[in-house]
Amino acid sequence: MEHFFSVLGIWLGALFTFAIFSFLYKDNPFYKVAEQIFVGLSAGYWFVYTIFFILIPNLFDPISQDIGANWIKLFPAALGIMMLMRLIPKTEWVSRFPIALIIGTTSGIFFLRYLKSDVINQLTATMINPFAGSDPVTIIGQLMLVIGTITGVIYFYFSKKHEGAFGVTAKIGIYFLMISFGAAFGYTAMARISLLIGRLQFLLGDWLGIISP
Amino acid sequence: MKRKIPLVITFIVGIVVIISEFIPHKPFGRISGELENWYLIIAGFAIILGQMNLFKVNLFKIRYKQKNWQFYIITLISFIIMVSCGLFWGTENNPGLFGNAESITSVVGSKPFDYLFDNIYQHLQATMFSLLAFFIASAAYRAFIARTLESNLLLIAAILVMLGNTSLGSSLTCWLPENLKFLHLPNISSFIMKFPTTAGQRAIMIGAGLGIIGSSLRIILGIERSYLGGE
Amino acid sequence: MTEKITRKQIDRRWIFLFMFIGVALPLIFTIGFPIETSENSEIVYDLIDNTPSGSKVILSFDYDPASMPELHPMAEAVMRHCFRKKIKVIVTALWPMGVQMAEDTFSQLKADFPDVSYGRDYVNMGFKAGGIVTLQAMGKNFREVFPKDMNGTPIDELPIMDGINNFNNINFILAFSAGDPGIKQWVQIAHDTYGITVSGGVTGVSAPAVIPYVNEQKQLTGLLAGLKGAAEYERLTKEPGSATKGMDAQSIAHMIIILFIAIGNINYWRNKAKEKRGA
Amino acid sequence: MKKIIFLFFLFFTCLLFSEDILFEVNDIPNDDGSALQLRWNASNISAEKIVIERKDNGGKPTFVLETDKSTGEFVDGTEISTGIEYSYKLTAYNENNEILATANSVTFSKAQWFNFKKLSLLIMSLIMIISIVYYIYSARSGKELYIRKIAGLESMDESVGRATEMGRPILFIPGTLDLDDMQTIAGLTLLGRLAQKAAEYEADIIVPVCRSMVLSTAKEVVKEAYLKAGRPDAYKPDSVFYLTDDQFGFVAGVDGIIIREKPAANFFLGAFYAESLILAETGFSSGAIQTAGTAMPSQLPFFVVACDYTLIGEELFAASAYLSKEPHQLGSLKGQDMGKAVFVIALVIGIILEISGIHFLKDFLTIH
Repeated sequence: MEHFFSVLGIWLGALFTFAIFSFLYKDNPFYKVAEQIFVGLSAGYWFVYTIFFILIPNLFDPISQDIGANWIKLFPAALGIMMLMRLIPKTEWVSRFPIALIIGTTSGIFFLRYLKSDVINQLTATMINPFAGSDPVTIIGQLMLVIGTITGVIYFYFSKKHEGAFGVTAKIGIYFLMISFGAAFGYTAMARISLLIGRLQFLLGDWLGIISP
Repeated sequence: MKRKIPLVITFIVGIVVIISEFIPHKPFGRISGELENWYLIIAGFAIILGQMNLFKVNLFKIRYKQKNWQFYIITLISFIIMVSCGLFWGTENNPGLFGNAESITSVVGSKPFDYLFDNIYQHLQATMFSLLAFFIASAAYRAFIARTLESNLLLIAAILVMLGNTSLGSSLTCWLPENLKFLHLPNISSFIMKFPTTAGQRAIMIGAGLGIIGSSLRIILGIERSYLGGE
Repeated sequence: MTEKITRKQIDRRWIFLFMFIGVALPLIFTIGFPIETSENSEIVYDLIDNTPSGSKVILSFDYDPASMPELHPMAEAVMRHCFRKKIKVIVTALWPMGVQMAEDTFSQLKADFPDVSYGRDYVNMGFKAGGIVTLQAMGKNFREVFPKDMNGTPIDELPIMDGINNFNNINFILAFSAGDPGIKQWVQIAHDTYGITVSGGVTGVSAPAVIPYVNEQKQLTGLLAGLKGAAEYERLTKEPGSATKGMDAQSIAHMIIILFIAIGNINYWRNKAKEKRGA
Repeated sequence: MKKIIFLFFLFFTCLLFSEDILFEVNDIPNDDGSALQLRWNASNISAEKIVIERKDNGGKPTFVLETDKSTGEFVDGTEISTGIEYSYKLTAYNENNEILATANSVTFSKAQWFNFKKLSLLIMSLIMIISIVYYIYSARSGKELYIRKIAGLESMDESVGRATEMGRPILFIPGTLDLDDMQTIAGLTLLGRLAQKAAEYEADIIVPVCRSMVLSTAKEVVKEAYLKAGRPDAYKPDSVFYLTDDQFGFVAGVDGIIIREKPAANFFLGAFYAESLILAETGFSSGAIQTAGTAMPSQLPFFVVACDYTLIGEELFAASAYLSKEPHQLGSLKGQDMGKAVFVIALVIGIILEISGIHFLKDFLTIH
């Protein structure tokens, strides 16, 4: 019986794989069914996931095991319930409190996190001696790195007209952005094709058995 | 009151989070970690709102027989099946309301929730993800046209990196002599990735970082308040 | 950025069809394009090849099915190499699905290595949540973090775990990583704090962010990047597998994309010339 | 004679040190007093095994660590708190498990009120805060501020106009992350402006979301926008709706909407991952004008390639200030630019210093 279900599982997998692929040709009932099942199943999945892997370990377990040490968790629980007061039109505005708290936290955390990791750390990573290097290729590369970073940042300058020397610098910045977009596109192509390879290996191997999986 | 208090909350919380970064002393050192944990819990409660909305919107479509209404029945059924499997028999390591589903597991091979996850959900996910392989090709065909200097740079960088990352590309230029090895396609590709690409990415990161910093401050100071529903 | 293009375009479904066939055929009929190995992959190969037999290593499976196409062939090739060299493999997982990934890899290899016995030459310690904190604890006391393997067998009953109290008796750690927690955390703790050799394999998308760790300080000893890294490894061990086949498909797919870019450009310039003449 | 004394001295120091092992335990500076730093060097006596134990306030000894490294460092962070005396004992063994030597160290742990390692971060934060607050105030006092054109935003009027003309809706997606990401908040801010415009021109707007909290916030934003446009009756509560929390499940649903509703204009403003290209390509095939904006460096290439207009990184955050044209919003942008100028200058100075072999600035700014 277990064998039957594992074979059924593979057939189900193949069926849904084709249903999604069929969207590439055009919208059709198979895709519509797969789409709606996908939406429904995944919404259900995340609901169950939230209960078992977020609310139980982070809230219910700590409170039920030792409320004395974890009384502080009652605050987020109360805020969570305030969130649910949206369901009643009259008390809708109460949900603004938890939202305000979350947005305040996000703003504070992001202010520091991005200043640290995306601004200061990137600045120090660019503070290099571009002429230190054994071969000319590396030196050219490091010069590009330094110039590209500076001109790129200048492109984002909003409160000055991009004209004259400033405009030229910003233009060079755009060129570097374009190269980086192109390269990142090409590089990601490889990873994305691997995904299709994985899918086809499932279809040709696990399902049809033409190739050894 | 309905609008002022939330603004005050945002201001105080934002300032406290920023200040506590610099104070290792208790309780400041742990504030932001604790607040992030709170977020998880609040969001955990809030997920019910989404689910209710999903239910309501779909029921509405079915009731008033809007276009394609039959398909929305499927949405609701699959949602109910997934939730009840999870709640009644639990997941791999968590028992549900009806216990651990030993008898079903012995027949099917895994719990119903996991069976649906492994055999339907995961395949749907992987296939949806793999559509990118097709779209990357169609987007490249449409957009990589040598029109201006900018689009040329985009195009050339993409092609060089793509060529450099395949065996075919490396066999195209493997005849190059040692002193011209930097023109070997895989080397060109890694040069582009290492220097100009890093420069471009860094510029975006620094710019976006500053944008986030500015927006955060605007929100903390209460200048940007549309998230509360406009002015 | 893309201005409205007036030229006539190929129906993109042709592109989709070409991609589908172009990827499927090389998977069925191997072409065998030559694969050139990169230095980073060679370092990983040498690391394992020069490890004396009987040594113990940790392979950490920090990925889930979404990254299977890239990381699975890599894991298989590396584990195969370890078994060939009679190196004992201890599996850990920082991602919950990693346990299953490791089991899957092991079951693929079972037929080729009938002598490898669970508990003596190979063990799967299962998943531990907590990321960096767990790694720190592992470095302090491995047995406390993993008192049992994934089947619930106590660690004292597993011969392979004799003498493993922390990272000290581990020759090296090799992480297959699709994100956080993953290879970065292993570098930060196992290498930077405990001085253990760390190596690994990552997905193509995350490779640019990880490669900087392969440096003079040897924070990472080599790196396998994406499907290409896996194929290179198969080439080095002279045991071509699914990654090698995948690389053929990869090459063809890239060629198809480049071909269509060329067609797009030719069309564009031809139309432009026509317009000029027309005007 | 001098030589003999010197040799004698040398001999004794060798003797002294060969018997000795170095073992010290110190409070870790700049922390909350919950960890201690242990350092030992027993290489002189060729120890094969080191065992360290700890007593809290003279209580029972507890095991801390066992290692075969004769020299090393370790951070003990297990149940350490301030005001307790910790006495550590290190025992070195030889290969036969015989005790070679022992050493003790006693210490207290302290908590600090300022983390000096983050001094540079504090300075940089202050530069940003002061310059932004300063320009907000100077803008309020009526100073005229210039702001360059953001190409990606030109599409907004065009899109709304087109939607009205064709009688088709506008699709807006505020990213696939939750309210704990600034990009989502920036996207929602822009949603407010767009919804108001749509309400004025009597175009429909549909907003599928994949997070419950974004659902609540987006509903408020759209409702308020209709109110501001003076058409609260035209607001349809179901125009903002939830699909699923799952990344690709959401994409599957949105793709279906794009193909069936055929929106005249698509806006993807917020945080996106791999779904960026799937959405943008499906949107293209349905013939919509597409505007995207994200700060995800890895997804920008796809939006740039497949959409008509793209807000790159910082432009997404500047957009709401740009559209509002309110003086204090524009002032904050100006302040942001001043901060940027300071950082670029710091970067140039840093590079010059590095070239001349001075590493002071880089070391100062490096945050661990």
